[in-house]
Amino acid sequence: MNAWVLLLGGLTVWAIHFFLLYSFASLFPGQEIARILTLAATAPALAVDALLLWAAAGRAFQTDELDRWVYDVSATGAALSFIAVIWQALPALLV
Amino acid sequence: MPVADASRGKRAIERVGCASCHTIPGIGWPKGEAGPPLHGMAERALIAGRLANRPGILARFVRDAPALVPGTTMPAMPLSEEESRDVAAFLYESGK
Amino acid sequence: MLDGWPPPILDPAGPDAWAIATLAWVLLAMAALVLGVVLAAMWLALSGRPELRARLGGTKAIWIGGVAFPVVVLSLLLVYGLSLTRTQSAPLRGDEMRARVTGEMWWWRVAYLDQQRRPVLHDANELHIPVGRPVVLELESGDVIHSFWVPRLAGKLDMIPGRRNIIRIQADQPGVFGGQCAEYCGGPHALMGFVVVAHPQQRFDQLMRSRLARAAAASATPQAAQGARLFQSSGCAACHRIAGTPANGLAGPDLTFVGSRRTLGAGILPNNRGTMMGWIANSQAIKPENRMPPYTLLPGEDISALAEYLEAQR
Amino acid sequence: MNSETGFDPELLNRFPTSEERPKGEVEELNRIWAAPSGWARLTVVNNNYIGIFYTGTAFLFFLLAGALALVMRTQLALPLNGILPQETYNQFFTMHGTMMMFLFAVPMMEAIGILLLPQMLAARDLPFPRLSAYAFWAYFVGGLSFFASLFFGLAPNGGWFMYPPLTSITYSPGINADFWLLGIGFIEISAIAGAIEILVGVLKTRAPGMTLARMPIFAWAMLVFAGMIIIAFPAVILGTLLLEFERALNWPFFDAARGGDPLLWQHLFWFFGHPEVYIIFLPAAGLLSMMVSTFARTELVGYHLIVLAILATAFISFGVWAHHMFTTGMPDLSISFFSAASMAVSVPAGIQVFAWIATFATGRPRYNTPTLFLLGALITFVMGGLTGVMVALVPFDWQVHDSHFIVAHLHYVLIGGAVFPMFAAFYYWMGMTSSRALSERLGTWVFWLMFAGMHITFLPMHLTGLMGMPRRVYTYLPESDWMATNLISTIGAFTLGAGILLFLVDLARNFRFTVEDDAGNVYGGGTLEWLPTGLYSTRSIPVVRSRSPLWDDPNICEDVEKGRYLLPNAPTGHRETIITSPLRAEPQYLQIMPGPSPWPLLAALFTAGFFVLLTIQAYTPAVISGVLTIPCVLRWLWETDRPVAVRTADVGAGIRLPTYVTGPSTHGWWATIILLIVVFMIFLMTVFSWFFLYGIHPRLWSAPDNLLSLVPVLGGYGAAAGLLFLGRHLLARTKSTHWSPATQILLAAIALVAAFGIDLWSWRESALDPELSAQAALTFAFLSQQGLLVAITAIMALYLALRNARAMITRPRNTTFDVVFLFMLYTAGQGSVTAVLTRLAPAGFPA
Repeated sequence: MNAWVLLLGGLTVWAIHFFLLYSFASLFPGQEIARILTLAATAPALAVDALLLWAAAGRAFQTDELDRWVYDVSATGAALSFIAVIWQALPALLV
Repeated sequence: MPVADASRGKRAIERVGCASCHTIPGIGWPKGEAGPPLHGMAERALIAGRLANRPGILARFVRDAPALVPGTTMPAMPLSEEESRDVAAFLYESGK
Repeated sequence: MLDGWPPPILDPAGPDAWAIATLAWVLLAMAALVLGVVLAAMWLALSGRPELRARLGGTKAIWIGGVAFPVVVLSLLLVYGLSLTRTQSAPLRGDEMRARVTGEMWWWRVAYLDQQRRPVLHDANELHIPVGRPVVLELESGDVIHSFWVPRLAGKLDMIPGRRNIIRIQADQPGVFGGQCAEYCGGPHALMGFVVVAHPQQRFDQLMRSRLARAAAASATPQAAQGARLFQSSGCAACHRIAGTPANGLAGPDLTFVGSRRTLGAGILPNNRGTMMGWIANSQAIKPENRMPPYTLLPGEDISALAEYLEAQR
Repeated sequence: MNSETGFDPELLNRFPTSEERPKGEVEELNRIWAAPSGWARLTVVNNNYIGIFYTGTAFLFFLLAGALALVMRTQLALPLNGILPQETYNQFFTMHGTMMMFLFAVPMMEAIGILLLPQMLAARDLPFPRLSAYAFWAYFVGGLSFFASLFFGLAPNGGWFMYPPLTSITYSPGINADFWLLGIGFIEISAIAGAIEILVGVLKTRAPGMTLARMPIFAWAMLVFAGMIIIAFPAVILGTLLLEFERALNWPFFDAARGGDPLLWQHLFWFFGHPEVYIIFLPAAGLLSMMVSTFARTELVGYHLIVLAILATAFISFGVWAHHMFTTGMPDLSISFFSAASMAVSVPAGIQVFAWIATFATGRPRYNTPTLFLLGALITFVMGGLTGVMVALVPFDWQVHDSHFIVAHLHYVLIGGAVFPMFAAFYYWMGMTSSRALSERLGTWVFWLMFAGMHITFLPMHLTGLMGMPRRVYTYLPESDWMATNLISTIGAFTLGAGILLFLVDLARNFRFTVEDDAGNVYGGGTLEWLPTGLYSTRSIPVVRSRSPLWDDPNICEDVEKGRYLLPNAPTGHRETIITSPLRAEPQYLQIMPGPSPWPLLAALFTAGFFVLLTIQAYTPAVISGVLTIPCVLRWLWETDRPVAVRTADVGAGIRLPTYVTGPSTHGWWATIILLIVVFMIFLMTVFSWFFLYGIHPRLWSAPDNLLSLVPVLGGYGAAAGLLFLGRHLLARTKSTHWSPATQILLAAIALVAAFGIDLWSWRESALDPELSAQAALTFAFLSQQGLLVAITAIMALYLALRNARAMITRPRNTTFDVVFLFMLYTAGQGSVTAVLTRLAPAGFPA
């Protein structure tokens, strides 16, 4: 996979998820549908993060210094994104 | 009788808002322009142009001006006797 | 003890402010705890015993201290904060007292609303509310953005042109609660104060009844007839309204109850004969840039008569 | 090892070489890189000069804005104090915030980047030295005239975030607000110019072997910093543009009565404004990481975590803008998303803090002035971050928003997160630009005064806020109980001021500017900026094999100085540096760099003149000044993009690199793409504004009546695109005729002008009046952007034709041609989207 995609993948998932959520809440202010869409968008975002994490963890045995490093960053990014996406979805359950 | 206290006088002036009409040294805001500024109170010979400038008279004047100078535009102010002495003390001190 | 302790935000007088004060204490405790942890870690890293330093010196320490620890603390706080957000914006019950407060440069227009949300009483810079009952305020703006904030009763909410924001306040004890515009609105923004007065329900009802009666009746202050004439002839009436008189201006604060207000100039001066006269004569010297022109040419007797007349409007 | 470009990495193992270099190479380098002297010194473009000018100017603005703060603190020391009248105070706090953010913090970080980056990356200079010079001079002249508005009572007074409608012509009729809008306008231009420079510099001019995993953290921070500027600044550029349109032309973007909305400004402003805080913090954190490693005398622990933290901060910071708007009455669900994101953004900060702690725990820390400052920064920043977490919780923010609690919070973050790191950096890197290091003894005093002053000022201010004191008030009443804490804060502010004064004394005693015989590596850093340097930077460009080459290879300084690495000479006889690939830094080609020139300086003067004259409403001189900018820019560009006689050059050890390359690997191509991203972001923000305002007042929108004009408009833009491709094709094909490719470009430009002309005409004929509705106003805002793009493409086409006529367009491909091609193609695309969106979007929604 392209190094930039790996480096920025997890965070990009977070960004897309966030802007989707913001659009839902803006398009349907105060309506139940915004909550449902929020949760609907969260599931695939978490799935992609998990996928990235799995892909990155599976290739931790790279011999090339840069490649190994890119996978390290990628895995950390996906993990962080995973937590942030969950936080992002909490308002749909709690507010 | 307790001694007049200039710092209590300052608080009284701020509380009743004397400065909304007078520019008073030591009071930063407001600087009212409806009445005369109160600089140099200690050196003045007269209060309101006709009363002798003495602490007791100034104290009575700030409390109830119309009683001393009928027809003055300065109204009676909601000050206690003690406060009016404090106010006079502050005016003498700050206006040196 | 320091003057002003406890600070208003930590000295709540209503349920919403209470909830936030509790949150504030929790947050302060959290901040102290985390700061303590970081300082301890720093101290250990710089001059701790070698085996402790060795433990702190790897990526594992970063994962524990920099990721796991904040994630746990922040998750707890987030759940708390979000739940509180929901309770604070619980739907209205419908039987709340209603009023509309409109931010103006640099004062507050107040209208008491009936159950159909029609204005029934007009006032300015002061709001009377009953104790123990939620009050719903419709916040609007007449010009620029202002923000309504009475710290002991609730958080703040902006007043934005073209929008109507709804805030709920409630006082659980009688008292006078100060507030101030919290969004910079130019010129004398610093001098745009507000007062909420909470009365026991019975006294509040009494007050409203007498005010409604007063608003319906013609002005009855013969001793100040000179002032009443001046109020018309000097141009005051072009901007100010006094119910029951021909004065019907809407640009400035409604003066029907000005004599009973606690403050003048939007919460900045005590209301007495002297400050009233000073304000009329030259409010620009007191609150620069405010919209009321100075009346320096008016003779002292006239100002005195006007002040007497306005004092009687209660 | 994998290769990115096909370059065989094994070749780099030939370095360091062992044979003696021929004599006279250093003299030759000195001659080529010499800076002009006397008055001509003003035309200098070398980064070591521009960097220090830039840093000095930014520091000057820090001092000026700080002086304003001291006067304000004096006013607030006592209730009802009369030091500053209300109006002056309002101007002071507006200027303090604006200058600290726009004239100090961002330019300072850019300045430090321009000063340090080429040395850290072992490049001879940044890829566009003349652009750096232009960015600096525009900032210098513009910033000073902006500050001067204070002396005429014309300084803006609407607060640094300038919320309309307070700043609309109705409530701010003077030109004070225009000073802000136009003043900020060219500072934005300057910031973007700098960001392009830094982005391309970090990605393309690293020393061979310096892969992404070996880059100094500061370079990472600056890369992300520049990327964030590219994404964030367009929002405020559009905001200022719309507000100026509203003020000057009465187009109602923010006027609720005519379909606008004051909150649109807040969204645009804070979409820039919050990332701005991290734009300031990240470079400072990068500096801290570099210094922490040096002072612990060990490699940074968790390098990859720090890099990820920097990237994560950049991403998440774009999801927190509305936490400045918790009290505007936005829907609860929306603000809660921002609350959650505000929580998330503190995790990367935690990672960095603990990475520094772990590094200290691993190494053998030393104590000296920079260490003191960085420990002080750490403590202060953590405290600011904690109050940041507090205000990220919506209900708590409802109480403390816009109170002095926020003033305290933001100063903790900015002083801890930027000012203390900056002072640490001053002490640490002073040896690079001064022949004497700063005094350790004075430095300790400077630190303790500043640290104590900072906390005495701002710690009690939290309490002042909890007591209910709003921010931006010029005075307060005695019965408010705010006196005690305010008095303490004022005492603290003067203590902080005393610390900075003492620093100035230290500077006066010890700072002696030099580019050659500097004090050097006083604190023993391990990165490349501590290689021995001359006017030309390093004698030869080393091959990088680790993150701290100076620690890992004790001979590297000598080898570099003896010319045993790449480019020990100037094979083409021009200024040059090695362009490398973005991931693995494999050498790609030799960039020929432009030297000193008066044209960037003149262009900057005319640009600044344009904005300043516009502000004081001297329209004719403003237009003249603006038009004069164009030939200056073209003249400065004229000398660039010229192939040299030598087609390939030996850069050492028999490795030959081309001296002229075209296409997507070139620095020019990258810069164009980045510029187009900026333009696109401005466009995207306009699209956001379009849907935002439509969502607020759908009833006020109407379907336009000029649908049919879509056909010729799209036709024109389509034709332009076709002609562009034809031109490129012809350039590669035809051998002799000078005119045919350039003719296609000129025709394409004509097609663009025609398409835009028809679009504009159809709107002017339509019933929409931009003074009456926000829909029409936004339509014309779209058209204004398109008009500007089309005008630029017309100038570009003429410039290309001129170069073609002089036979300066190389075949089969040419960089200038590529740049014009990309820009025009983009213009045709944006024009088409504009035409469709403005006509169809409102009709597509139910009214």
